Amino acid sequence: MAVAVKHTEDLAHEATHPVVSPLRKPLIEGHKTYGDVTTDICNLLDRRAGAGWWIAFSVSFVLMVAGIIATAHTVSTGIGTWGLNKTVGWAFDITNFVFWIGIGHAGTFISAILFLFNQKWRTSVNRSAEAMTIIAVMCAGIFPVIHMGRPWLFYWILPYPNNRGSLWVNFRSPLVWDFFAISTYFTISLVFWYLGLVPDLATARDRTISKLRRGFYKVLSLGWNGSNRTWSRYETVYLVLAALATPLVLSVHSIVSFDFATSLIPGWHSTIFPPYFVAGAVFSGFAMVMTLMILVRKLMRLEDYITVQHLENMCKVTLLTGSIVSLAYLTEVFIGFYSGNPNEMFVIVNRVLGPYSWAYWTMVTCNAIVPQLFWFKRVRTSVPLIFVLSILVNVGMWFERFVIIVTSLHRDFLPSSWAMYMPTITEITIMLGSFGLFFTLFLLFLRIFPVISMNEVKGVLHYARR
Amino acid sequence: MSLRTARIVSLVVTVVGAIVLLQNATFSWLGNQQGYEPVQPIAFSHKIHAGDNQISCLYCHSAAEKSRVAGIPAASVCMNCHSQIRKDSPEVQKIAAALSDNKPIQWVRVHDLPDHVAFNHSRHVSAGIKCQQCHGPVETMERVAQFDSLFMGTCVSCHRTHREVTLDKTGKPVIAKEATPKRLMASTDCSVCHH
Amino acid sequence: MNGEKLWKIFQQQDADRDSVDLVNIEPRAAMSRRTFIELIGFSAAAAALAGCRAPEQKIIPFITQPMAEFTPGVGLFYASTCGGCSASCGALVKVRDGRPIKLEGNDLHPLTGGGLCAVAHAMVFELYDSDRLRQPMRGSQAATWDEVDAEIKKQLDGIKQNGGKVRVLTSTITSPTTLAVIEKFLTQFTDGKHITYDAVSTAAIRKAHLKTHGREAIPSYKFDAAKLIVSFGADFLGTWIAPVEFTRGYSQARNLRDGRHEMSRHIQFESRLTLAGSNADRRVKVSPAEEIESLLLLAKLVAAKTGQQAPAEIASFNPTNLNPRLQQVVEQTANELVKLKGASLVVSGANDTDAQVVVNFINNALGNYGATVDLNAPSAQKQGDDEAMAELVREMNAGEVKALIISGVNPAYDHFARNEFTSGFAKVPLKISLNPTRDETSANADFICPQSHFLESWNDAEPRRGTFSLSQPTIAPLFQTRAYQESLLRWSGDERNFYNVLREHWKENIFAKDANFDELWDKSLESGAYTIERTAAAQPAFASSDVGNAATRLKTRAMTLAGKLTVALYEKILMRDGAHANNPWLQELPDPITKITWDNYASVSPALAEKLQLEEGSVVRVSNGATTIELPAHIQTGQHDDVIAIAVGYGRTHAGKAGNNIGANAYPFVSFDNGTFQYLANGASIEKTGAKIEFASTQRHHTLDGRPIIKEFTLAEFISGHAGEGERERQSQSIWKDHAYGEHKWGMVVDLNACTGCSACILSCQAENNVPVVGREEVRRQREMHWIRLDRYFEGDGETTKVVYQPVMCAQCDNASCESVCPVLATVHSSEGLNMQVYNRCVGTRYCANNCAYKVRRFNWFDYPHDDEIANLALNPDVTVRTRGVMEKCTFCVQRIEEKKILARNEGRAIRDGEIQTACQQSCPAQAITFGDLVDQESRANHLKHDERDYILLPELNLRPAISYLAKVRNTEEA
Amino acid sequence: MHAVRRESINTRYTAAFFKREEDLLAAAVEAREAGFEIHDAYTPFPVHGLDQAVGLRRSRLTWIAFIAGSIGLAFGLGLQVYTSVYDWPLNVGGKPFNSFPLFIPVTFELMVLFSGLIAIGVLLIRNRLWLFSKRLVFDRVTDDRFVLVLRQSDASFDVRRAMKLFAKHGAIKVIEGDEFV
Repeated sequence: MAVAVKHTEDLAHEATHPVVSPLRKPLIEGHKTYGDVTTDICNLLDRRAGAGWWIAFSVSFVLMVAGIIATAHTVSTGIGTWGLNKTVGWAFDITNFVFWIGIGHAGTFISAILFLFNQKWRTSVNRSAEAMTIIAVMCAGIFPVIHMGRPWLFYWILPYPNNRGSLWVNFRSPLVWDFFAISTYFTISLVFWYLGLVPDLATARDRTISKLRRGFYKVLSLGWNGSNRTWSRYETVYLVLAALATPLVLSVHSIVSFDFATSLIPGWHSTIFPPYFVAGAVFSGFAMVMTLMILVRKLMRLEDYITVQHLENMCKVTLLTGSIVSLAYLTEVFIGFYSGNPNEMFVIVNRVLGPYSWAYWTMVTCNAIVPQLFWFKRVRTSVPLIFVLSILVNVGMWFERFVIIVTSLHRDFLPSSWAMYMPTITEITIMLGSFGLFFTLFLLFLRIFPVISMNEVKGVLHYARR
Repeated sequence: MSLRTARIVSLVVTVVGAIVLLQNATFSWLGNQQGYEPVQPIAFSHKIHAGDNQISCLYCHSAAEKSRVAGIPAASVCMNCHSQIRKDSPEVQKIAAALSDNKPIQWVRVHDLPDHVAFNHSRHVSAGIKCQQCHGPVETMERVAQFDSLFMGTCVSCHRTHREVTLDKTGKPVIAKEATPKRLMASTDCSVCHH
Repeated sequence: MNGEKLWKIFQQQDADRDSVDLVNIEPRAAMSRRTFIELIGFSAAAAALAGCRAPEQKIIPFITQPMAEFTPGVGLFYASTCGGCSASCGALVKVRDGRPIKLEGNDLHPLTGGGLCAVAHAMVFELYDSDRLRQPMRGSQAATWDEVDAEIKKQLDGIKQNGGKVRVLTSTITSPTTLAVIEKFLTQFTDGKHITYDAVSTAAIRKAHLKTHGREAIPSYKFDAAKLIVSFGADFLGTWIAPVEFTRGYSQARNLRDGRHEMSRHIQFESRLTLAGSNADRRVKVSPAEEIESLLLLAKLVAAKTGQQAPAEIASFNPTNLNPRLQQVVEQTANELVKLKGASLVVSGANDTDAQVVVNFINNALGNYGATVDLNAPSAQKQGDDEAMAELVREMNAGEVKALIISGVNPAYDHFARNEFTSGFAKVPLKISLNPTRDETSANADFICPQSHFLESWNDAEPRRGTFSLSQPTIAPLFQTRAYQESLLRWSGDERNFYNVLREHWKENIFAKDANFDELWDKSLESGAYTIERTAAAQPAFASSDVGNAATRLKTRAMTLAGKLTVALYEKILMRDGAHANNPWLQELPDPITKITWDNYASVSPALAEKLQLEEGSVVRVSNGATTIELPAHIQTGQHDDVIAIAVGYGRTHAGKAGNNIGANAYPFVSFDNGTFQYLANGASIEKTGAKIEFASTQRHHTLDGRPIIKEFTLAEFISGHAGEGERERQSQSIWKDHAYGEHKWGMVVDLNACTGCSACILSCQAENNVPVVGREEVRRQREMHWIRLDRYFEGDGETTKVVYQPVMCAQCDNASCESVCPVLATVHSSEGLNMQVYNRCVGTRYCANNCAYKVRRFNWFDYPHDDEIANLALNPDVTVRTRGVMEKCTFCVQRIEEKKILARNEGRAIRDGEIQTACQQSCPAQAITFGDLVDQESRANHLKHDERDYILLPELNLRPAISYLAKVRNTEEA
Repeated sequence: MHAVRRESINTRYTAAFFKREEDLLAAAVEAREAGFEIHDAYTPFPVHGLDQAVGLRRSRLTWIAFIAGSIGLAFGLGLQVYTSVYDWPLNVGGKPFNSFPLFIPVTFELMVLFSGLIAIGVLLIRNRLWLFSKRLVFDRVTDDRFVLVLRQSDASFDVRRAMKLFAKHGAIKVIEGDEFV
């Protein structure tokens, strides 16, 4: 077949790889060769950033700085700068925490679970999805620390020998579980991501023209030389990590859900929380991945690599998880009444009709109704639509956490201490700041690291071609 | 094994060892006043009074039996003896002066527990704990220095062992082998000291 | 700190270098073992630390050993008398290291027993109020005592020569010695007079008894002896005459503990919801007009049924404003009263002589005099003479008064015609104020001779004839102040100090001549009280001559009131007449009925609110023509539509930094009519201004919504044993072995039937546990810090509003949900069943508070100010002052538990039951709270835990709280 | 490269460059059959079947990960039981000192952490991958070239045969040298 070819010496190569599969479309479009892949991805690193990137970056950077200032204010003045009160002890802080942890899950899901299920399409998105995970977990990790009354003593939740004879920590507390779960999750995701990065860093090292970058990549690529011995051990470990990350990602959000499920507050004390939260996490995570990927393929002109087919697949996952979440909502309501427990019933009624019903209905609309549009292929394949819907889903998922936390707390057992919660500017700024941090770091990632896992893409380059 | 491996192993061993050995030091140096030995306005020697002259601690620190604090004797208490003995000593003169022009002596506090710790002297004294267990061999000190770190660990370890405590000749506390009767059982409830 | 002498040795060794300091921060033991790894690890940090070493602390011992019983660090209790109001309750003052830190009830006091009210607890804070004057003032210049004494004496001598009126204006004084001193002072002058003025007066009772019994006195009311109490708007549990004493008697007569199965019955006719009314078995909502007519109708019916011949005006009375239902209610009440002749009690809160005359008539007809009403032991707790006050204002304006000495009164603020007063005051050539602060009146005085706080001075009191109590100084005056009696003595040329005068007065007039004075004196000082046994005398005869006219006037009064909007002024339980407005503890104490702090407001009924489209907090303009004030509206269920209730005591302008400009001053609504101050202003109008504020209220939801939080029975149900029915879930299943408790297991029982909602426990707790005041804004944000919450729920429709109170503090659950979620073990369970909160370990995740079913945990949102050095003297040294970012909560007063445990152990004995009393329990006037050791089978608490009314809150959660409640019982059926 | 260090200095290597992984695979298979000693192969991405082709044993890292995980599990459980049952037992919310079910989450997390980190650590150590490693990298081998390296184990090594074999499988370039450092 006649194609525009770059290296003449690749002609033969092309000829021997005609498109033969009648069923499957190639994952990567544009008849790329190995060399093209390298060139496309590595050039992104050397090319100067476009206007789009700079705008996005400065906006997020400003937000981040604002967040830092608001946080400093909180730490120096006291949690009183937030809108919390004697009845509602958690609100924006833990909402943001759970939200960001949830976002993180998609990355691990794509890199680990889809890997185990041998989903080849993951290769174009897993690198940035994992980066997103790590950054999201960073954002999440901030909140449990700064929500403390005395954040400078946060290290007290570590079990270390001390001169208090030794006074340890309460391993029965879900907050301690959180600490272990999240630090483990962060560490494993980080090394997993980095491990996947090493061969590509080597490629970048051998390609880049800037001295500075070469030095940087040289150090980080750990002297990778593509030896087959290394490759074979590398793949083993990669598999092991994937196998570890899979239960890990499930455990992390289950444990986060234990913060609520193990308590006695009606609306929190619920056994469906772990699966409910995990589904929700993957749901919101994929929505965020789609948002980012659409941005990335525009910003970085990677339409050939991150194809509409990729997006469509993710839409399907979103649709599935979204439906699971909706089922959870229904179950919650059903159990609320089926339990016969007056307090449970009250919480449900209060959520649906109470002073915070606006939040509840935002949540239902964005999480239960909106994703149902993904049943239609036209929606699944229209990039602008996906972009809007994916953002809506994240709005909804943020409100889900808000509803769970605030509506359960503000009216619990004794009517005498019922109260209302309204956020202060400080809290809102801190939340925006966490988004600022997230995008700042992600945009930096786009500039510094190969956005797409070249070695993996090369591995599937001939998919549906041979 | 190769030299490199040896290095790695040794380093690990050193670090772990250091942490284990110096656990106390590693986690306790902040705000530790152990060994604090301030100069006092009057060069009062516990060695002379409690050591050489065998004056009981409780003669001057009489509150220790009845109160949470041990109390610092009023200048008048000093004069009970010093109105006769060594009237001419310059240090005693200072006390006399304090009495005459009614200016209290401002001692520098040596043992100072944080405000969130409620230590009760009377309970420990009447339980038969020797002053020296926490304050060290004061009767040998020319100028009083903080003997123990007085960290929570110190209290807890003793409260845990529920044992009679005696002092050897060097004034070091010795915990008896066998448990003592109930009257000496100590509680490790937080609220015993923190309220 | 100045390191020089401290680190000399090392400086000699080598000049500078932070490592020098490092050496000393390191523990000795570690130094020897220090390895090079550690060194590089720490020297950097140590350098940073060199700055923040613990600062040098000084210890300053006494010069000479003080009196024998004094031991540093040990609390001592001195019997004394509360000076918070004129009720003069017996009190114990806890003194720690020479400073009074708390008032407690004196259980040896014959009238108040161990009880104290909220105001009394706040008095300690007042002692350390830095807004008190620090020395005498000449106008607005500081002066010395000698100067002011000299000048004042000079001017007084002038008056002595030239003659002229000298007036001493004081609030009610129950101290016989002081009265003698004032007497002595006034005898120097040709025309000297002592005028007693109460901002909130009950003069009508005295005048009425002068008319009906020929004695101008307030009788003593025996609420403990009464089987049936009928009150016409008298808030005898909250503010009326002697609330603590009455509450004690009331709750004794209604005590159902220990197998008692009978309780007194209480019927309240009232137009606004009072504390007494909220506790009534039957509460009849009436308009002011209806109140008067019901009283008259009651008089008529009682007279008829008792065969007592009544004046025609009463016998022929036919109500015009009473609907049939109300008439029937009055009828039933009359029947009940007659059934309980001689064991019933009728009181009225109206300061209207006519009403009181009719009340006397009824009580007389029922033969209650001598039984529940006693004129032979009259109360001296309210002596205000409204007429005399009016006369004084006239005299002053006429320029007749040459010298005016005021003490404990503030007419420039609380007199209804304050402009008249101030204009007259300005005309007085010699104006001396003995008030402790530069308040509204003192501000215009020529001399302010600040009196010492009652905790700084000697005094005595005779709240009821024959019952004496002493108060003794518990600290030397903090400032250059002087007991006002002493000032008067000086100006009478008497150089004795008041202490000697006091002793002599007691020697001469109080103790029996032959008695051994010193022995008696010491005994009285120790117990705080001394009573003279009286031989029972007949009550003075009743003269019905005035009843007729009174009835006639009442009828017309009812006519004028009928159907009109009326402003009903009242005292709040916490703010009372406003004298203590500068006390933040009182300002932040939620009103038991409305739960609003830091404000007064115009209470309106829901119907009226609807008519005017008012919401909670929308600002209204209330006016009766003469007076107009703007206040936020509070919608109060159970209040009559014809009434706008406004609390006096707010709107101070010279109270101090805490009390200025809070709320609006409602005193101008008072009027002087028929010889007494009238606290009902009729013909009022109310309109919406459009503005709206948010109240700083501590409870935002007021109904139970059918939740089984409060258990309530009728007396009949209780007697027939229904109370015992239902759950005993506390022995519920557990999937694991419970922890065994050792020597002790502390527990508490709260009797909801005894609790009247007086809120004394809240302030007692606040004083004991250094609970911070957070201010109006923070309370608005629902961040009040009180460790005890007094939950108040309304039941029933607007017609028959029922109110229940429930004190909620940490229940010290065995299966505490807060403990298992704390990551750092800052809250764990003690071997004695306490749920311990370790402030210094807390990192402030607030998870425990979220997971607390009772929501009793309080978080330190900020560093609450402790920068007022004087105010800090009120802090209890046995309780840690919490820092920002940590959680706190009720500890069952663990510091008291430890204190007594140590005492018992040192004495080698077991702790006696009742030896440990929590702060809230100690001074509860109703003795609703019982604390004790549940391991001890004989303990009172254990005993009550097996009471049939005993139940726990939220049993379904299996938290196993150590606090349980005794169900409320209402004596609903007619006796 | 330690392989190099262990060999005597005069060992020589022959490296053939291919453009397509199939060629590399075929060449590798045939080279082994022909009795050549395959030193190693270098590829831009893991080529399936190459392990068998060059005759590589299956990695034992899975076992290491398993053992590491077990250690983590033991450590986690041990830490919690020791601190909350033996060292300082505290009554927390009336729960037993040994609240085993509540210890599971932390135990699990530590298991995963140990397993993962140790597995990676071993991988890096075994492959001598470290920050400042200076190792030769064949031209374009991280891009789109596939390299097969034979070791000239003894004198019997026949360069001409090797070249022929490479050419047959479309090698585009062959280089030769001593330890390529």
